[in-house]
Amino acid sequence: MSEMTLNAAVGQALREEMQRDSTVMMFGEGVALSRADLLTEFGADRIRNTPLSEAIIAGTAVGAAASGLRPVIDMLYAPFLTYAMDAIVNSAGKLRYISGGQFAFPLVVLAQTGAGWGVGAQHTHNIEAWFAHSPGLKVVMPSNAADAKGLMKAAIRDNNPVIMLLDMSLGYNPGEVSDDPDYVVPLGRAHVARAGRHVTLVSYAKTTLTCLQAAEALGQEDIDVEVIDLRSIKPLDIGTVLQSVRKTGHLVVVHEAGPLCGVGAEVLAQVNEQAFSQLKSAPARITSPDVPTPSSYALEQAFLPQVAHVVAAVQKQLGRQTVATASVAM
Amino acid sequence: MSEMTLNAAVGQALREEMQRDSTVMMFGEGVALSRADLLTEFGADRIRNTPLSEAIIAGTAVGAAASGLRPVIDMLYAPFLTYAMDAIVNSAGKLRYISGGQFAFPLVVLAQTGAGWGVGAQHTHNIEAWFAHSPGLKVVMPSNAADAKGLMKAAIRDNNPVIMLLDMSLGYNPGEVSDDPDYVVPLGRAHVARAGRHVTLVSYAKTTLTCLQAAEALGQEDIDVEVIDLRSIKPLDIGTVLQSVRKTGHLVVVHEAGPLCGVGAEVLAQVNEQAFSQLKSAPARITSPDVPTPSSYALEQAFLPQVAHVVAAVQKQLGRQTVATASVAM
Amino acid sequence: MKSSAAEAVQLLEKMMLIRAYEEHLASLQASGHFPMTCSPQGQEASAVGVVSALDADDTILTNHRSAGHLLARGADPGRVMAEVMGKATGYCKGKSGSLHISAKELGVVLTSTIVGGELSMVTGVALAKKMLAEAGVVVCFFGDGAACEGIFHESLNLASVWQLPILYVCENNQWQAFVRRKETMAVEYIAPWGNSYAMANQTVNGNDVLAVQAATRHAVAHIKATGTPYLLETWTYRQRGHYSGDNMAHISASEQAPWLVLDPIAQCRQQLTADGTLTPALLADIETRVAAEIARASEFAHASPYPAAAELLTDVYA
Amino acid sequence: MKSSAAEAVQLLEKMMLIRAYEEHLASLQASGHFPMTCSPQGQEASAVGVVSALDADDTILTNHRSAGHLLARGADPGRVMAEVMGKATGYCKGKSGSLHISAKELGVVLTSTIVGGELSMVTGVALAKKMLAEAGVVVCFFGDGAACEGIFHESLNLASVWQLPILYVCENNQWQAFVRRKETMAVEYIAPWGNSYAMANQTVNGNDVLAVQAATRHAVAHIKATGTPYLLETWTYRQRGHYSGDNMAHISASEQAPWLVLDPIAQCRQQLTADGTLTPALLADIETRVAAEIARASEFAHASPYPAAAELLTDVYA
Ligand SMILES: Cc1ncc(C[n+]2csc(CCOP(=O)(O)OP(=O)(O)O)c2C)c(N)n1
Ligand SMILES: Cc1ncc(C[n+]2csc(CCOP(=O)(O)OP(=O)(O)O)c2C)c(N)n1
Ligand SMILES: [Mg+2]
Ligand SMILES: [Mg+2]
Repeated sequence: MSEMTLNAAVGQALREEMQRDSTVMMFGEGVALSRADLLTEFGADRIRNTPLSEAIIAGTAVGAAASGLRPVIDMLYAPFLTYAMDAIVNSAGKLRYISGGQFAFPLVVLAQTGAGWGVGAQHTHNIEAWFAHSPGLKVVMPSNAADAKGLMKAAIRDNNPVIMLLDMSLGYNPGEVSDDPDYVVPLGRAHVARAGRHVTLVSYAKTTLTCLQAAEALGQEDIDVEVIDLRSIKPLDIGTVLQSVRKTGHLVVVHEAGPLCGVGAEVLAQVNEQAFSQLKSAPARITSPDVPTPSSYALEQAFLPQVAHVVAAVQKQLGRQTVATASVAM
Repeated sequence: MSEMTLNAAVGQALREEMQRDSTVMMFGEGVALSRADLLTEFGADRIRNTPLSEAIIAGTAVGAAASGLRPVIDMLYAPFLTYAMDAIVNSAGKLRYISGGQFAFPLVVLAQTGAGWGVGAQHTHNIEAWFAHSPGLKVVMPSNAADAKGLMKAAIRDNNPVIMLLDMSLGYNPGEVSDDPDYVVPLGRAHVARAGRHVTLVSYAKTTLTCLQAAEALGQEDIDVEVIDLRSIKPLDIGTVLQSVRKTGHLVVVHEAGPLCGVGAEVLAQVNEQAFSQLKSAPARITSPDVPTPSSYALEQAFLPQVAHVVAAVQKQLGRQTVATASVAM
Repeated sequence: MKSSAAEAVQLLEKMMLIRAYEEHLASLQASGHFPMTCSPQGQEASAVGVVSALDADDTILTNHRSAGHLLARGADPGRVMAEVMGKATGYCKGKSGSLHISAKELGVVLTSTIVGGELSMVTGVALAKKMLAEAGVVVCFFGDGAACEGIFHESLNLASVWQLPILYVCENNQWQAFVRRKETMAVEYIAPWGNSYAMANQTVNGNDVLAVQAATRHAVAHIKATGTPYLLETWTYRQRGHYSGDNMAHISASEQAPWLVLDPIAQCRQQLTADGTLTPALLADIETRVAAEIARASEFAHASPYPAAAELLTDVYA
Repeated sequence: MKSSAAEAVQLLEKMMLIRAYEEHLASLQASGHFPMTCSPQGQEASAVGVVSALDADDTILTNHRSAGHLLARGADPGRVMAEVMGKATGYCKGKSGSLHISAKELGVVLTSTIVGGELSMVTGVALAKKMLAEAGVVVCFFGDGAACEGIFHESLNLASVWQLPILYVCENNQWQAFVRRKETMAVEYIAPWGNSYAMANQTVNGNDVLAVQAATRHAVAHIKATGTPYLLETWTYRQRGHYSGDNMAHISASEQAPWLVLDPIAQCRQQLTADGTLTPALLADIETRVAAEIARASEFAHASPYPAAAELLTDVYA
C-alpha cells in the first residue's frame, strides 16, 4: 500500500495498464502535458494531444476500440461531453447490438465533474444519469484514491465503453492505494463504507464523504448508520443496497446530481420494487436542487448536499426531533 | 371541434401560432417540404430549410430566441439530438441562470421518437429523461391529437426552451381537436385519462394507450383503474399523481423509455417521498428493457411495454392471480 | 492506368447486380410489406469504381445508403436482403435492418445511420491500422449532406494532423434527404474543402466507373506514398427518392432527365458495346446470371427465420 | 481609412486599461484568494481594434477570454471584476463568474465558456437581426481552438447560405489551452477556411490596433454592402498562461520573446511617440486615469456583497 492522491492513483492505474497492455493508449486536449510522465514513458504514439474537437475525440475512440486498441480519452469537464454524445451513445452504446455482436468497444471516457471550484454550470454538471439511462454503457464514480485506481484499471480491462467521472474536489484527497498491479475494483460492485444497523445511506463520489460525516454526527445520537458507496452507477449493485435496507428499513440516497430522473430516483424505485415491505419509513433523497451549478462561492456551497440535510432526513425517518436547517437545497 | 390526426393537429398549432405572432418561425432539415403548406402561407423567411447540421440548427434557435424570435426547430428523430446537446443543455438550459436572468429562450425543439416503425436504435431512442434531468428545460410528450395541439401551442407561447417529443406511431392517430385558436394545454398539467378507484396507472405518450387497454382488460375483472397521462414530463404534475395514489394506494408507471433513471423512477421516488404511508403495495414500473431499440419487427414488438405486463403488475399488487406472461420485457 | 476490357465487363456486371437488387427491392416495396430502404440507384459507378480499386486488407465504412458498397465488396445479396428484412440470417442477425449494415468479415465495419457517424469513427479505425502496423487504407463513404455536419471538419482535420491512411469518398448525389444540396452550401464542390486541412483532393465524374476506379487508385497510391489522407468527391445523382417511401413528387422531370442520360450503367454499356467488348450474347449472359443471383437471394431472404425473441436482450455488452 | 491621432490615443488608452485590469487581477491572483481567469494580455489590439470599429447597434458574442472585449466595449471594470468575484453587483449578478460574462446593456450577449458556444449561437442572433430588420452587424469573437470544433464549420456554412450579417473574428493566439495551435491543424492560417463557404476573409496583424480597426471597418462595410458574412483572423499571441493557474513552465522564453517584442501596447506607444502624438505628459495623464479607474473598480468589486442564498434558485426559468 502507498499513500497518494486520487489524481495520482488514476495516473498510476493508467501507467500500469499501459505497461501491461500495449494496445492501451490515451488521447485528448492537452494530455501530452497533463500526462507528461506517461508521454515520456510510452511515447507520442500512445499519449496524443488532439485538436479541440470533442466529437471526433470520442468518435476516434469508438473506431479505435472496435479495431484492436483500448483507448482512454480525457474529455476534461463533463459538460463538454455534450459535443460527444453521438459517438458515446449512438455508436459505442448501440453499434454492438445493431451489428448483431460484431464489434466490441473497450474504451474509457474520462471527465471531471463536481461542484466546489467555482467554475460554473458549463464546467460542472453531474450527468451520470444520462449515461445510466443509455443502453450499452457502464458508468463509474469513485469516492477515494483506492477505488479510483481499481475502477480505472477495471474500466480499461473491460470490453465495454465505460464512462468514468471524477469529482474535481476529490482529486487532491490522499488515500492508501494497493501496489498490486492486478488490483482492480470490479465494475458493478458497491462498497459498504461504514457498517450500521439503523439506517442506510446510499451515495457515490464526493457525497459519500458527506454521508460519512452525517453518520459520524448521527452516531453521537446513538443512531448507527450504514453508508454504501455505489462506486459503479451502471451496473448498479442493487443487491448490496437491498441487503442493507432489509436490515435497517430506512433509506436515504444522497448525490450531488439534480434530483429529477437521477440515480437516487433509480435506487428508490428499485428498493420499492424489491423491498417495499421491509421499508419502515419513506425513503428520501438529498440532492442538489434542479438548477445549473452556480459559480459564486456562497451559492455553490449552498448547492451542494449538506451534512445537516442528511442528518435531518435520517432523524425524520427515525422519528427523532429534527434540528432546523436551511432549506434552499432540496 | 374537428377530427384530425396528431400530425395534422401539430401542423394546425404551428399555423395558428404563426398567424398570431409574426416572431414565430420554423427551421430544420427539409421543413420546406414537410411543412409545404406553412411555407406557402408564411414564406421562405419563416419556414427555412437548413443544411444537415443539427448542432447549428439548435444553436441558431438559442441565439434567435434570445434575440426576439420564437423559433420552432424540427430535429427529425430524437437520436439526432445527440449532435445538439450543447446548444440545448449548456446554452438554452443554463445561460439564463449564468447570465443572472439577462436572457430568455422561448424556443421549441421538436423530435420524433417511439418504437414501432422498424427503424432501429439510431432513429428511435426515448431520451426524455435526459432533458428532465437537465435544469432550465421543459419536456412534453402528448398521447393524442388534442393534447398535441394544445401542448404545441403552449410550448410556443412559453418563454422557456421546451422539448416536444412526438411518438411516430401516434402521428396518424385521429382525434377530436379544439378549433379555438386560444386552446392551449398548460405545460405541467397531467390529465386523468380514465378515472378509477383501485389502482393508479401513470404513463405518457404511446403507452398511455397501453394503459387504457390494460384498464379495459382489468375492468373485466372488476378492477377499477385510474389512468393518468402526464403529458408534461417537466414540469411534472406530481400533484395529480399523488391525489390518485392517495385514493388507490397502488401505483404502476408505464413508459417505453428504458428503466434506469427514467421518468418511472422519478415518479416512484416522488410518490415514496410524499405518499409513502398511503401506499398499499410495492409501486412498480413497466418499461422497455435496457437495450437499444431493435429494428427487426418481432424484437421491436417484444421491446414495447405490453398490455399483459401491465395487467399482471396490477393483479400482483392487488393480490389477484396472475396470468403467466412472457417475461422478456422488464 | 486503364482497366483491361475483361475487368471493365466485371465492373459492369457488379453495377448491374446492384441495379437489379435495387429494382427487386423497389418492386417488393411497391407491393407493400417490405421494409423501407435508401436506394443507391444511379450511384453504382461510385460504389463499384471505388471498391474495385481496393485490396482485401482495406477497410470500408459506409452509411444508410450502403447496398452498393456492400455488394461491390462481394457481400451476399441474400444476406443483405435478409438483414433488410430483419431476418436472423442477415449480416447483423437481423438486428440492424437496412440502415446500418456492417459485415466485418468483408471489412465493412461500424456502419451508422447517424449522418456523419462514419466520419466520426473512421479516424479511430485508421489510427488502429496505423498503430498496429496493419496493411491497407480505410475508405469512408459519406454523402454531401454529411459533409455539412461539424464532424466532417473535425474528422478531416484530425486525419490530416495525425496523418491517417484514410480515403474519404464524398458521394455528392445532389440531394440530402428532401433538401437540394445547392440549398445547403455556398459552393458547388466539396473536394476543395480538403484544402482547409492541406488534404489532397479531387472531384471525379461519379457516373463513370472507370474514371472513379482510376481516381481511387490514384488516391490510394497517394495515401500509401505520403502517409496522408485524401478526399475524393464522386459527382453523381440519386435516381430514386431519399427512401422508398419518398414519392419524388417534389423533383421535376427536367431535373432528372439529364442525369438519367448520364446513367452510369447505360453509359458503361454503351462504351463497352461501342468498343466491341460487350456483345449481345455476353450481355445476355450477364443479365441471366444477375437475375438468377437476385432470385436466389430473394428466396433465401424470404425463407429465412426472424430472430428468436430472446435475441432482444443479447449483444448489448461484450 | 486611418484613424485620427486623437482617436489613436483613445485606442491606446483602452488597451492600457485592459492591460492594467489584467495586471491587477494577476497580482490579486498571485496573492491568493482571487478566482481564476483567462487573461487576454497580449491580445489587446485585437479586442480594441475590432470593437472600436463597431457601432452601438452592433452586437458582440464572446467567450472565456472576454475581458478585453468587454472593456473595449465600455464595460465598467468594477462590474466586470465584481462578476469575476461572484459578487451581486457583477453584470450577471455574480452568477457567471469570470467564464461567461454577458452584458446585454452593452450588446455583449450569450457568452458561453463552451469552446464554440459563441459560434453556435451567433447565427441565431444575426438571423433575428435580419428578420426583425434591426440595424447593425453581429461580431463573434472566438479562438483558433474553437475553429477546430465542428460547430465552426456548421456556423460559417449556415451564415453563408442564409446570408447573415456576421463578422467572425478568430483571435489566433497560437495556443489552445495547453496545446500549441500548430499541433492542431495542418495549415497556418484560419482565414482561408472561409473559402469553403465562399466567405470573404482576411488575416490581419492582430497586434497592430490600427490595422485591426481598419480591417474591421473594411469587413463591416463588406457585410453591409453585400449582406454576406466575413471571416477576419487576428494573428496574435497569448502572453499569459491559459488561465491564471497555468505556470507556463512548458512555454519556452525563446517562443515568447519575439512576441513580447511585438507587444501591441508597446508598439502603439512607440508609433504614437515617434510621430509626436504621444507626449510624456499625455502618457502620464493616461496612466494616472487608468490607475485610478482600476483602483476604483477594485474597491467597488471588493466592497460589493455576494448574492443572497435565495439566488441559488432564481433565474432558472423565465
Ligand atoms: C444526424 C442525422 N440527421 C439527419 C438524419 C436523417 N437523414 C438520413 S439520410 C439523410 C440525408 C443524407 O444526405 P447525404 O449525406 O447527402 O447522403 P445521401 O442520403 O444523399 O446518400 C438525412 C437527412 C440522420 N439519419 N442523421
Ligand atoms: C468544448 C470545450 N472543450 C474544452 C474546453 C476547455 N478549454 C477552455 S478554453 C480552451 C482553449 C481554447 O482555445 P482557443 O479557442 O484558441 O481560445 P483561447 O483560449 O486561445 O483564447 C479549452 C481547451 C472548453 N471550455 N470547452
Ligand atoms: Mg446526398
Ligand atoms: Mg487560442
